[in-house]
Amino acid sequence: MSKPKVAFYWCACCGGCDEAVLDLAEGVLDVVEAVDIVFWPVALDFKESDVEAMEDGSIAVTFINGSVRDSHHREMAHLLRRKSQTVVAFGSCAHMGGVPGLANGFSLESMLQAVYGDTPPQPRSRVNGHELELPVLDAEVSALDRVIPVEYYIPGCPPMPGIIREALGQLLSGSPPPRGTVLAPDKALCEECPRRETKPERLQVSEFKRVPAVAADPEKCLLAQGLPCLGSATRAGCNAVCIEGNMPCTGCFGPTSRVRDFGAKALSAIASVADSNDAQEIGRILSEVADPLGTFYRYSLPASLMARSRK
Amino acid sequence: MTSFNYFPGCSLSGTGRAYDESLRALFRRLEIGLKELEDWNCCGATSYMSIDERAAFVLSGRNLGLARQAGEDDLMVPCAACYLALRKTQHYTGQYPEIAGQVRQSVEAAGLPQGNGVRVRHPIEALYTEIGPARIKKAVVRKWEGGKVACYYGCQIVRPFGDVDDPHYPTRMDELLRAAGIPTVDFALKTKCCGGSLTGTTPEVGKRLNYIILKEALRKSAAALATACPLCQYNLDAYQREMGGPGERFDIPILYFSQLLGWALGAEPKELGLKRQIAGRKLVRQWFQEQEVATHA
Amino acid sequence: MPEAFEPKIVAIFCNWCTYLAADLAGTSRLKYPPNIRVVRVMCSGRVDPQFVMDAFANGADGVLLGGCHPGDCHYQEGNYKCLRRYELLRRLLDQMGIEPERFRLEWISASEGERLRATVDDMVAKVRALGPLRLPEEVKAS
Amino acid sequence: MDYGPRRIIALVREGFRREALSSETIWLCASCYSCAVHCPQQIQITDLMYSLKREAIGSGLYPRRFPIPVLAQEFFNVVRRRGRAVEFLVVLRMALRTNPLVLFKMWRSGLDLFRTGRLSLGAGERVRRMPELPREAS
Amino acid sequence: MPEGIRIGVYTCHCGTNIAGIIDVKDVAAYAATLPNVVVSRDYKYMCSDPGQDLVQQDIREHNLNRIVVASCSPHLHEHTFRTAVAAGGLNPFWFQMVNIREHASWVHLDKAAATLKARDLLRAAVRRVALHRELEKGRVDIHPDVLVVGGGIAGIHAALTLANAGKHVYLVEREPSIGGHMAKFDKTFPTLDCAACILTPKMSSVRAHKNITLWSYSEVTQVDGYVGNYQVTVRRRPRYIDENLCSGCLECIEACVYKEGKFRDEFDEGLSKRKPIYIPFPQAVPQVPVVDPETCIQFKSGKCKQTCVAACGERHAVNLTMEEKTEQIDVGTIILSTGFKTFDAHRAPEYGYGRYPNVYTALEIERLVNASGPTGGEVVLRDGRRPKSVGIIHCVGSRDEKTNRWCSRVCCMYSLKLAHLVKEHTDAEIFNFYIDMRTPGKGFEEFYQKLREEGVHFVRGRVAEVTDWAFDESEEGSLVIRVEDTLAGMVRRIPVDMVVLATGLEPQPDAQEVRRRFNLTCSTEGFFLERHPKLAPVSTFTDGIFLAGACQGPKDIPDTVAQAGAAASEALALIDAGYIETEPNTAVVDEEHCSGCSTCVALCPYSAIDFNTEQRKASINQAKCKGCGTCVAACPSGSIAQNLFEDDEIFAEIEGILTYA
Repeated sequence: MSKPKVAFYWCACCGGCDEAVLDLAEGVLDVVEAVDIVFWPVALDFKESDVEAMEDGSIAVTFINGSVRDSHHREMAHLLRRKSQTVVAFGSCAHMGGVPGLANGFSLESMLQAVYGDTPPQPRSRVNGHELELPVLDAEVSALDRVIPVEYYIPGCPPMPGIIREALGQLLSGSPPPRGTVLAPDKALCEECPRRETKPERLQVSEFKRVPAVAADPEKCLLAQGLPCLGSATRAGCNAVCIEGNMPCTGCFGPTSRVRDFGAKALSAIASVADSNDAQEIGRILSEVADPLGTFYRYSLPASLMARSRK
Repeated sequence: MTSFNYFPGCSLSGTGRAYDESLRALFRRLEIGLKELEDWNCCGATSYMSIDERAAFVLSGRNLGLARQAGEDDLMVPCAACYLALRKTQHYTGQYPEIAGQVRQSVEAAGLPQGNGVRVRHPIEALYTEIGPARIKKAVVRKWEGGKVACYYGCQIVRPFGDVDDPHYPTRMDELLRAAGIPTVDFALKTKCCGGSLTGTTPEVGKRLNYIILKEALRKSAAALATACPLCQYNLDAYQREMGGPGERFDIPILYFSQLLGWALGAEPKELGLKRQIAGRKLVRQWFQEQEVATHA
Repeated sequence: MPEAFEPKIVAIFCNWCTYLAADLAGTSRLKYPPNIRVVRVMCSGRVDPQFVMDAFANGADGVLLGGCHPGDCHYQEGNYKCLRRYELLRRLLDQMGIEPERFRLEWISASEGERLRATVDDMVAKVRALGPLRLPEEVKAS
Repeated sequence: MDYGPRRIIALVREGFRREALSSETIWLCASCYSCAVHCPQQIQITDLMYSLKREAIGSGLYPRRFPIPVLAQEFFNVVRRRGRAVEFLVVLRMALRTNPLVLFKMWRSGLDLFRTGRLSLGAGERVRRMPELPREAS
Repeated sequence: MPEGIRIGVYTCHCGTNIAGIIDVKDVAAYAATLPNVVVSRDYKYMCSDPGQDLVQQDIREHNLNRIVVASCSPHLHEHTFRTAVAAGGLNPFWFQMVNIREHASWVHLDKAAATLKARDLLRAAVRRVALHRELEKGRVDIHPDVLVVGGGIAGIHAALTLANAGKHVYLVEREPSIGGHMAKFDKTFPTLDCAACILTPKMSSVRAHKNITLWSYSEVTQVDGYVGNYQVTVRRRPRYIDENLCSGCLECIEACVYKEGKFRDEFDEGLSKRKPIYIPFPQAVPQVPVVDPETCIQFKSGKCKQTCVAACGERHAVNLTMEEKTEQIDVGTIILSTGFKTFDAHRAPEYGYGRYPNVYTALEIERLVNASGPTGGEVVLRDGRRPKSVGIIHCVGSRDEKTNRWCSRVCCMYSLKLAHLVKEHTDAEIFNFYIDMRTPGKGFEEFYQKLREEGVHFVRGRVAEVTDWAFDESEEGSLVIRVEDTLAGMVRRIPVDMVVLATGLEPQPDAQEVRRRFNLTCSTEGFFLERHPKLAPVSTFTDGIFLAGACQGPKDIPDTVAQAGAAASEALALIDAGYIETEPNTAVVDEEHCSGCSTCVALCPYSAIDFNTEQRKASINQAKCKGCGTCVAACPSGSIAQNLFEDDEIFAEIEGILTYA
């Protein structure tokens, strides 16, 4: 019998997610062994036309990484949706909008202005005799499931090899998990944090610090040290790699299934531990939590309840 | 506080001249400057309110604007009617946006800043809070040998819009004078109305009111009255001769508190406009004649 | 924007102070604009920032949180916890381009029906002046 | 006083406009504000009297030869023209409009004032930038 | 959204209270169109029996499993309808109430807008109720002991009622003796029976009662716990005389080095002097003197002969080194009867109190007419003269926007009483000056009638001022009362020898701290707020704490005693039931998903959250949890839920409000 067909695609992304697949190292071979990769722009030489030529629904699973930023991303998303039985949002950008999603904190105009000044890119132009057409930028960045229906999510920026292997296993197994599942443990990171034992039972912070400003104690709970670590609000599954690197969790795995808006919930958690009942003092303590939007919605603004700022 | 904006008002260049002169002298002694507002206008007194409310507020609006323009946060206003008019304007502009609008308009039209924030102050309140009886006591250089004084606050400075003192039973003028070594008598009518302009319009009513005040002061064995309002002083002073029943003749000095304080603090009698007294001239001459000014180390 | 824009304001009131103040305003027959809809929670400490986001995302033009005065919380300190979250949340909302007038936390005790009326009057007026909070249609939470 | 202030307020409440406006009481109010600081309901009685005075003049219901409203009007006129009040002028004009004889009654105090230099005849007593003041009665 | 939801919606007219502004027909019709709604009706009075039957019928006939009632505030009738729903065979919490009266019809004038608002609120409730789960009320046992705070007539009566019912009562009084204001009175209106004769027996039975622990000269400093289980801390100030050893012979007072009283006697309102060691009044309970360290030589200089100690001799009851004690007690219910304070007459300067020696407050006169008072019942001026004329000014510090807006309710009557007593003692001519004469009580109006027959003058008018300004000889040396006689229509000057100010009643100066200590609310004027002015007049918003007497608002003695009885029986009802049902709105940890981040632990004001350091899981002690939901809002992984206030329920409500349907 023929091996299940699998496709990989990237929208607005940094390439890290494709790297992550390669990070499977020799594991990749198992994948190649198990499946038949029919489309993977970063690695194999197929063209869009090849995909269009395929029969609808002929691809078993398509992994799309990156957020949806322009008209071409949309076209490809719809195209691949048509051709695939299962679509998996791969990595934080596809899952929640990701870092590119921070663009939703600004208006498109202001960003084009900032980047191109008075010479914004022309959708159509002629370059030595050739008619060039550029994709049109969307008004804002979208998570994949706001554009096409998505069966599963593999979180992470980028997803860890372990997570990917686990996910592939589940998907190709006879009994796939229910639609809409995020393929990672449904608990918060503290669960698997190497420093969990050092976390005080009564957690209250009277001084928040910024990461570059301090040399964090490599043994103790980072939040207890006043670094706004979002591990308590973030889905587990990454084996706390950032914590291992003595860096606070920034939430790339997104919320658990019981939380609707990652940023709002993480904000609530951090604000709640500010150790004061005095308005001024509270203000002072929390003033050290810089750029709330960037801090709490680093990966999830487009997937948040409000999805974008009004600016 | 080294200098105030100063709004004398119309009366102080007429019947109330002595008030103006003695205040300036007093504040010179205290080394506090009084900067008279340039081109100030009438406060509208009570009459304007009776004719045209808007115009009345606008008049005060301009004076407040002038004060704001002249710098300084505080505006010294000795005349009771002016003090009340300005305070009242601030009060109502604060409460009623409509009035505020009218005032703002005309003040803008005049190219002046808005004066809502200006702190309108009466000399008694200012002396009491900025200098205080204790410092007055220290500054005394003349010993008072005249008689006891009944402090007559009059009505408008202690009433709803001001913050001079308690509206029913003020004591600050008494405290200031006593600190200056001038004995005062407790006097239940200290805030009873002198009738204001009634002396001119309906003399029988006006004089009656003043008569009652004088009589009670005498009953409390006061030898003189101290006032803080040009109109009170004028009524009690100029009409004194015409008051009282048959065989009843008064001749009591009606002084401004500023004349008494100024004198005790060493101002020259001639600076204090004492020659402008109508009633009790003999006593005034006797009390205020030249006296060695103690120089304190 | 329609000729007469009527803002919709979601109010989340604590059961013991501000909700009762609203009851008192009622029993005292005080009048205030009908633009406000009250959601009752036991304590302002129950207010999850997600609720605020949800309200704005679903078309609220303003969100008013009401709790007991500092020191008066029926649950001792819940209102302080609310204050902590409010402090950070208002900064976040500011970054999201939501004017401060649209998101308020007020301490209103059970006896302050009049204060409640005044607060609603004031907030409705200010939000009406700001106009509708139009979040881009396509991203309105579905 | 034909009616006490409380009765004036009653008249207004009950809508007896004419009685209220033509009464002398409202004019006898010298605005000492004593009532205002006593009233347990904090009613600004003085300002109420002011509004009645304006109403009375506006509707011509005020007692004609009663000097007080006349004084008010003359004061108003003088200030409107000069920007400042000149006591002497105001009193003079009032007297002429009501009962010139009172001027004779006044000669004595007039003389006193003159002797003590308290009688200003208004030389130079005027505002320079008149346009900044309210012109017409509104 | 759970399956098989069948909702019944009921919109109440509340007569015209709601229907007058809100188009209830429209609202009901609209509700019928909402998802899962099977029945939607409007009815005149949903809270009435037929209204409740309607719900129960529908539950049976249309087998409904969720109920929404749109009527008044849940604070008024949520309980009523839950009970009805339960009687209909459903879980009482499959119910949601919509407040369209207090929050809509009563506060809005625009009918269309109010109706639209009602629609929105109803839609929200329908969405919400669909998610309601089956819940059970909790139970808390009630500790049978009771704490009564304040030993005035209210506290005394409440304490005795409870004690006679066999409950143990702790009666805590701040002053050295119980008795409160009533102990200062001579007679009581309108019956004129002597206050002492009716009060002192009650006081001594308090002392004698085996079920009452009386702690005078003591204050409650801390209250922890909740209904049924309050832990109370009481601070007992040292009175320097051991209550257990003292025989009440009072010889120590005799023996004091001060032969005469020298210091302001608080009980006599400063009209007499007491020694540093004293007993407030002869019938004081406990019958034990107290030493005032402020004035006692031993405390000031340490150089006193301590004759008091000597006088006590072998008993050694006098102990000048006694220290402050704190007691810890457990009680199930608390009655607050902390009373009132009288208005400070200095705040009405126009009446010259403190300036004119012959201006008195009513309470001072109470002492003067009192046979056991400073003058032995002689009503005399400070200079010893007997007044020939007395003016009594009503409403001093009452019905006045500048001081207190409320009517103090007792002043008219006690002024009449004092008028009678002073006349009786002095035969002086008496003038009462009143704004309105308020005599709404049994025998009150008759008493007023009697006084008029006795020839007391009643002048209707609020006094402008009291002055010593004498207009002529006739007024020399007397106080002149200036007032507009509004009935005769003239301004009067009435010279009198003595002026009595009928000062009003105010909340205790420390009412705010007490309120916080007991977790209560105050009404605008600062008196403690009852749970409902009509239906729960002695209850508070804190279960198990009740109010008695003037701490809840000005009251006369009969009303105070009645309220004290009511408070006592409310407490008894709880105690005899043995337990109280509690709202099931507690928070619960989904332990499987708890990541042990411990964010919640420190947030709980009741330390109801246990943290298992081995499994690193939080769990919530259901008995301790009060259901505020603070931990729920904080839980970063959404692993804590609050019953009745689950995230999804609140989201549903918010979205329901905002969805334009």
